[in-house]
Amino acid sequence: MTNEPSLLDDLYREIILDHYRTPRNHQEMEAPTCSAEGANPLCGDTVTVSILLADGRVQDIAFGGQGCSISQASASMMTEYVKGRTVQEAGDGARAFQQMMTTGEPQDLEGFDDIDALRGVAKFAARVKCASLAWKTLEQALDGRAEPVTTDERTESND
Amino acid sequence: MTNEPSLLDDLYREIILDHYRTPRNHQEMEAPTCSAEGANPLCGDTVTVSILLADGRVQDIAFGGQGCSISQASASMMTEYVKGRTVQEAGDGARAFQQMMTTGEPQDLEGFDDIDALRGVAKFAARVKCASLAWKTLEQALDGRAEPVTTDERTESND
Amino acid sequence: MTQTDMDVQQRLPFDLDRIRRDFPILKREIHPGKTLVYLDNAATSQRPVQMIAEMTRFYRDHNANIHRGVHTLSIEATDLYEQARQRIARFINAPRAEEVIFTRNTTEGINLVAHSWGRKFLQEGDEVVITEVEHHSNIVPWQMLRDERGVVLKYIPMLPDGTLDLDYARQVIGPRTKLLAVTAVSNALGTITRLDELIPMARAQGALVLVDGAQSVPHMPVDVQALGCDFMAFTGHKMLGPTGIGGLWARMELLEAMDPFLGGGDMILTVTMAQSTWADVPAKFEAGTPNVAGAVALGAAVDYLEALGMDAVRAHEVEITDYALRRLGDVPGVSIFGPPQAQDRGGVISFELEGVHPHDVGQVLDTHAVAIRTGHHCAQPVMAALSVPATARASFYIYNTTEEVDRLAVALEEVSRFFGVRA
Amino acid sequence: MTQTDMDVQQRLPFDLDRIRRDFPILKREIHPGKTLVYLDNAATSQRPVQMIAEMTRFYRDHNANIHRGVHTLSIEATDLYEQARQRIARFINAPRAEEVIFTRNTTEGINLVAHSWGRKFLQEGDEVVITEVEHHSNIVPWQMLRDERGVVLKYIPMLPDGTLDLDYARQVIGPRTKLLAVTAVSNALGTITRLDELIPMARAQGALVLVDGAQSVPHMPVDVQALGCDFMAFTGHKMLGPTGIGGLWARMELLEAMDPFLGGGDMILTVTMAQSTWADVPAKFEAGTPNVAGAVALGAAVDYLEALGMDAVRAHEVEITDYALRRLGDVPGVSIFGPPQAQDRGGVISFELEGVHPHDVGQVLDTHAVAIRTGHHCAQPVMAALSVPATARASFYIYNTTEEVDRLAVALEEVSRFFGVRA
Ligand SMILES: Cc1ncc(COP(=O)(O)O)c(C=O)c1O
Ligand SMILES: Cc1ncc(COP(=O)(O)O)c(C=O)c1O
Repeated sequence: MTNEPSLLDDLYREIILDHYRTPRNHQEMEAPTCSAEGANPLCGDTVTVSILLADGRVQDIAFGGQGCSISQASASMMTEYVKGRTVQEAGDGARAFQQMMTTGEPQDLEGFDDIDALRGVAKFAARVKCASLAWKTLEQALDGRAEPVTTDERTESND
Repeated sequence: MTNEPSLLDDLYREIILDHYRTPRNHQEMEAPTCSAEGANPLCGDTVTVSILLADGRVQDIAFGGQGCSISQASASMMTEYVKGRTVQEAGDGARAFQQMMTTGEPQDLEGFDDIDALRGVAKFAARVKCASLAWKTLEQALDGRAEPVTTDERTESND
Repeated sequence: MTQTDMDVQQRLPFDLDRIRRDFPILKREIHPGKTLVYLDNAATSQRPVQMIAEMTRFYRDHNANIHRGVHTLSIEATDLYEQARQRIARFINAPRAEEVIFTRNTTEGINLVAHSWGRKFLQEGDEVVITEVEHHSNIVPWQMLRDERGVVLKYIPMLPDGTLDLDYARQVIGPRTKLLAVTAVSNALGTITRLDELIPMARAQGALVLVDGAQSVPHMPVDVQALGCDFMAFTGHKMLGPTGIGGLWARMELLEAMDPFLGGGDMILTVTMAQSTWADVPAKFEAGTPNVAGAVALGAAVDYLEALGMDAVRAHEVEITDYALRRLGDVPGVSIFGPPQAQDRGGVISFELEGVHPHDVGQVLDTHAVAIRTGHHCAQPVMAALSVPATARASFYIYNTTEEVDRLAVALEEVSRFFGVRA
Repeated sequence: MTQTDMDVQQRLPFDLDRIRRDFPILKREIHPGKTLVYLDNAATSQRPVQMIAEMTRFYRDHNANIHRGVHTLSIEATDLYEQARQRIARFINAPRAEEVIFTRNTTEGINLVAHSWGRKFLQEGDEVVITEVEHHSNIVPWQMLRDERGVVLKYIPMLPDGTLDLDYARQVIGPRTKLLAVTAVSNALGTITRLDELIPMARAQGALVLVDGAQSVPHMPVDVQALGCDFMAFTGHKMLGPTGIGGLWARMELLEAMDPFLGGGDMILTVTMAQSTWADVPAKFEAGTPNVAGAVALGAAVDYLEALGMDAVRAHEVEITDYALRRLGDVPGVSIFGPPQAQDRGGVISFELEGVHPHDVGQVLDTHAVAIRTGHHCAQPVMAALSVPATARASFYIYNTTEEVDRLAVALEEVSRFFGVRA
């Protein structure tokens, strides 16, 4: 419940700060197959996800937006994970990520090693929705739905 | 503020209980010159006052209604006081009574000796409006106004 | 203690001495040598030290505003607030914690429904059915809605024994009925209403049901799912909790469909100068800084009641009410209103004493340190139906003893003597 | 203590050590060896033991429901509740105690005006003017009224320095303006609005004025008569009081003319199944059992503030804000929003730290036990006007010291280091 100083390293693992400072796939995409915008108005976090699909695979992915280190690092890591995978695998990843945020348990999924660094966020109720935003926006983009995603669900977070 | 048992005798002076058990002028009047109805819906007290005026004097007065001992005794004593007096004197009595309820001070008024027994009511915020109802209704009857009186003023009572 | 008293005491389902120690006010000498006998529980209960301690602990250790805070105190305060919501939801067996909206009291909960559901979903000519035994809180909001929206307001009358006229109910609840709003227990008479009959009648007509749980949630096991109602309002101060906090439970689909109630901080998702959008339930209905400490302390009150067990709480009240019905029935000049059997009542006894106005009864009892309520009990229509200006009302809770009932009875005899009603 | 610090400490108008002893939470070690630095006072203040004690005393010694009770506890509770109303009325120099309505919080007070005054007296096309620096509580209720009633909602924009555009105000406040609703102090930026200019503008057009006093009543002398406003809403939890209690002051003629707000017990004079009539002000607006203990405890909070003296409270905040503006201004990467001079602000400083999102600033400060708020502060339009997603905000109160400001400043330097923003 409380933020012990020692926990801080759990939250801000070096690899997270690295993704925050040097985000991967943080660019615009000319002609995406599908895309979605996510926002967390209470925090001011925004994420856009653009995807180029071909043969049921994510050929390319890009993200934009602004927000805290957790939301931006999570988006960056998400793009690395998703790139080259099938739509099915991307969806599995999004579900596994949610699972990790809810339970704090490691997820046994190929390619999730770096992402495991975000597991410490589960201990920070106020930050879970920062980390989740990119993944929810990913799901929305893949669903081809157009409405903006929000992560304002009180049940999941106290932020 | 509190109801000390010793205060009880201040409230229920023998003369008050006597007026309650044997109310004076508690009857109907055939053809009053003026009359008024008073109610205190929060307590369920009601008082009607009927007056026969001639030559600027209260020739006859009657009251009806139901309520607690304080409201009924006060009505009974009020009729005894008012009977035979001028309209001016009746109004002076009503004002003196209000004054007595607000300050708890004796009132130097001819014919107020018995009524002084109600002075103890001033210590019982919750009962002041019971005692005042008859007098307010009297004033209303004399004003010749038709609207019913109420004593629901939070400022004057906490009942 | 009299012999009868001891017999009953032994059958009482829990340790009264231990419970009474948790309520220091019960030791107060209201007048020299005269210890408080608190029999005004239908108005508000007393508070156990555990609840007060929880509130103090919140203010001394965890105090912060909730939601959106990233600092430790704010996270703790938010957790405590949401945990209280969960405990209260479990207490009434709500399917989801988010279905419990924190309100100030029962009254605000009912007004919230009238405002956010009624003004959105009721058309001119739609019918709302209430009953003649309702507290003003479950009458006035519907009259206001009627006057504003042309809704038709009907009611189920009361029979002379204080129960509702169920035959009449079957006629008045019809295809145009959109809502039945009914109390679980009458605060003025103690009558337990027949929700088992009334709720199915309303549902058969496709109407929703709001239950005023102000007098049931504190006193007996309440299960909103078993009842089959749609809304349930209740109040913390009658169930060992602090003042200024209560709850409204409603089914999630309804809460989602309803308009917001008050506008402001915490109930929004986005605000621009042009337009706003709403947060999810329950936040949508909790504008502004809520009574955080009050909610947390209500959680502690619920824990206290759960530790006793609501079946035991109810059993205690039936025992003591049964005792009181017999004991007061023996006092010369006392007549008791409402159902004759303790089983058919909450722990409430409304009565009159021949020849003495209720106000005077209450006043003289107070000199014996016996606290009862006198007046219309915010149920003027009940008074009108009984043709009395007011009643005297004694009402019980977990800490009351048969000894206290005896003190009430003895004091009533003295009241009669004082007013010279009996030789 | 640094030298600067000691200089300032000596000029502070009251005995901080003594005051801090009244707030035990300030001794809490949030993390081992790290004592709380509470700088989230604009969200809610901490509570002195005196307030908590008053509330405990109420529950342990005088607890009862108010009004209509003839027994000792009820009379005592009623007296304490009404005395609190008088103390609060005196605190804001209200002409009459009955003009103070007890509400849950500022938000409810503003909604009450929108509902009971707005829906009765505003016609389609009438104009309500607000400002771009309002808290959501003073925006959303008016948007809801606009959407329901076709009232026109206009606003006075904010200039880049966080003050209001008074030239624009002179244009937007016109003959169709029926109400100006404006905050006394912006909670997001600290700006003290120019009520001395704005209120006369509105009055000259015959408009009424509602002042959101949530951030002024706790922090500076407030006199509703001197201001010349018509409504003033404020909240107890920001002024040492408990959660769940606040006040709305309004002029008596307005309160008398307004419709009731919530319907139920205590706000009626008579109820029949057919029709009800309303009680006098303030009861008309206080339906149901109020937060009695909360009101009484708010009275104690007001006593505490009055004993310090509101001039001294304000002087302390100016000192500490002045110190903080300079101290934070020296921290590399910090930029401060809002007016540059402490005199033009409440004790609120909103800022950003270059290269670090406010959420991360708040999170890392928390590991230093420094509690600040991050986010939009329920003022999304202010964020939009500043083109920032959120800000970090430190806000002060009577117990804060310059030493605590130093701890904030040092911690901010560590935040920059942690995120590698500066070498
Ligand atoms: C300026 C202002 N107005 C209104 C409010 C709302 O106060 P409450 O949440 O107590 O209703 C606040 C508190 O955040 C505020 O700062
Ligand atoms: C049956 C019933 N309904 C509603 C209420 C109103 O409760 P509150 O005053 O807490 O809103 C009461 C309390 O007197 C009650 O007994």
